[in-house]
Amino acid sequence: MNPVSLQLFDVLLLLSIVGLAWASLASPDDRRSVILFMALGLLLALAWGRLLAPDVALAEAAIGAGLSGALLLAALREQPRREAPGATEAVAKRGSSRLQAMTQWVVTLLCAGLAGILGWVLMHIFAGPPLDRLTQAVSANLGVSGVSNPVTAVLLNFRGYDTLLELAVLLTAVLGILALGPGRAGYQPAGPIFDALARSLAPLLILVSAYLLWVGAHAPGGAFQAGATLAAAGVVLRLAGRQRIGLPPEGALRLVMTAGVGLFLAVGLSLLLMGRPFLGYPPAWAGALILVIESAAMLSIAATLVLAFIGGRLPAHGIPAAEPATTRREAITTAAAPERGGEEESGC
Amino acid sequence: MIDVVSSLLIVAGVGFYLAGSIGLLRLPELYARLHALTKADNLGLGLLTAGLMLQSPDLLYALKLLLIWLAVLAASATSAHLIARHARRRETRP
Amino acid sequence: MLTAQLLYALTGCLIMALGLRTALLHASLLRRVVAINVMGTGVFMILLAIAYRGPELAPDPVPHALVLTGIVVAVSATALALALARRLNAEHADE
Amino acid sequence: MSELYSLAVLGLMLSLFLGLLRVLRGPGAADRMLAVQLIGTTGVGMLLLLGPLLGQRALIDVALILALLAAVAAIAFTGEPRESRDD
Repeated sequence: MNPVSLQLFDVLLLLSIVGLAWASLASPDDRRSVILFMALGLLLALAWGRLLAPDVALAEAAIGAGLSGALLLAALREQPRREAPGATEAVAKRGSSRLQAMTQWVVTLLCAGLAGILGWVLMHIFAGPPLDRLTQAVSANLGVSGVSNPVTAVLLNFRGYDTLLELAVLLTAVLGILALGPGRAGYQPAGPIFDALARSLAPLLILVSAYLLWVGAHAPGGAFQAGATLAAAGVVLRLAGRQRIGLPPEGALRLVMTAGVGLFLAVGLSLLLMGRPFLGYPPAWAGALILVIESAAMLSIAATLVLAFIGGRLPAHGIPAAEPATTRREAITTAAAPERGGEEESGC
Repeated sequence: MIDVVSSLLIVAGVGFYLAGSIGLLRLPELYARLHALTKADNLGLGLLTAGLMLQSPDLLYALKLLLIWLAVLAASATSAHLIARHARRRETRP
Repeated sequence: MLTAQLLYALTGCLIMALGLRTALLHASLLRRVVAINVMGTGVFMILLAIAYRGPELAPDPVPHALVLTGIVVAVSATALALALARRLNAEHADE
Repeated sequence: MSELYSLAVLGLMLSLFLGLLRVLRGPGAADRMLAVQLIGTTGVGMLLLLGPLLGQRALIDVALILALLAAVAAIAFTGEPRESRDD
């Protein structure tokens, strides 16, 4: 692509991104804000592709276009309705007193100052010689990492600690969600047209996620992208009105949720016992170990994201999660006893 | 020769995209816009993928292009149907 | 200095500041969650701009790995925040 | 071919801009969703062209995921919760 048209492309893309972000934040009602945010996610996948980050673009496509939009819309669906078109809360707040108007100005100025300082620092960094010692370190050691995709090498080998902790963060988040009570009520069973679509989409998405997991060793892809794609399959099935979307019963589900962290830790500790550093794979086994850990991590990530979309524990026997908070409190007191969920509809 | 054909297909595809989005912008009401949009989705992307398929380096790449087109076709039909039904329901029970 | 790198990095700063401002000022919980996501987007853009080294050179994989996990963590944090907001609304509906 | 691809990308960018105007203008949520649908399809087209332009083969996989999930937004938008089955 010649430099002029590339630059024109950059400017137009960034203008649309900033415009959408602004419109989404400033829009008078929450529903519009969410729709604009979904459009923003689509443009971001383009921007990441443009910045030569296809690994990131894959994850953004699966999450930005599928999961997070569906998640926000589901949250919107059950918000307490304040039917007052035009009367935004921000405006109401602003009108209440002079102090709040001043707070607004101060916060705006501080945010602008932060952006200014950050931009100034970045400009200085970019003006200097490129700092690529890390890049050189990665490419020098890529040969012993067991994979040839540098991003996968960083995630699963060179900075395995980070990824292990990230999986632990995901697990913590989902445990928090589960502790808050039963999930959202599901969706009505889909009509024939959407049902037919869901029936072909779900297997295709599962296939694509397996492909991404496999290809991640030498090309863009890997556990995170594959997990997000697999979770998208679950979201599609859930939207089509399947209640349990083929998730295993409670006990097995917990096993799947913790598989990523568990296997990662097990590998690290057994390496430690064998006299190697924690997560310091022997180069000969590195490729195989990474694939095993990634497979487990993919399943955990997918289960985590699907449960995050459902927003809580699965309903037992297809009883729609009743809304009154009393049932929710009961549910929390009984949460300690693992219950078997009704296998209302499994698979597709 | 192949280059000429694929260039023509790509240009035509972009033309349909533009026609679709101009329609989406200019047409007066939702159902007419829905009609304009399906043109962009189906024909624009169809011609574009056909043009790119002639240039594809291997079979897997060409198959992915075909799959992309089919997926968008199915998605656009489904979502047009769902959005139209949704809008109609809103109209009948305000 | 690469123009594209600077362009994306400065846009990232702008988006981050816009998101932060709304996250601090807006009354609606859902909007705050959206705003924090927008803010994260700005940070991701800055990181990927730092990694970018022109169309010919391969970009730095370390920020890519950071952003990749960041996206997944952000969506689960969003889900947790929404679940908390839902619980909060349910408690208020009680009274 | 590369010149043509660049022009095609810019053409699609124009189409995307027009779609954005509809997203911002509305007036109804259904209109906006329709425009989001168009932006998604345009994004798929742009990724397919950017792949060869930037020498990034993997962008076709990104386009594939976007295409497979193209309907999810509209579905989540129109989906009715279970309780309101009989209203």
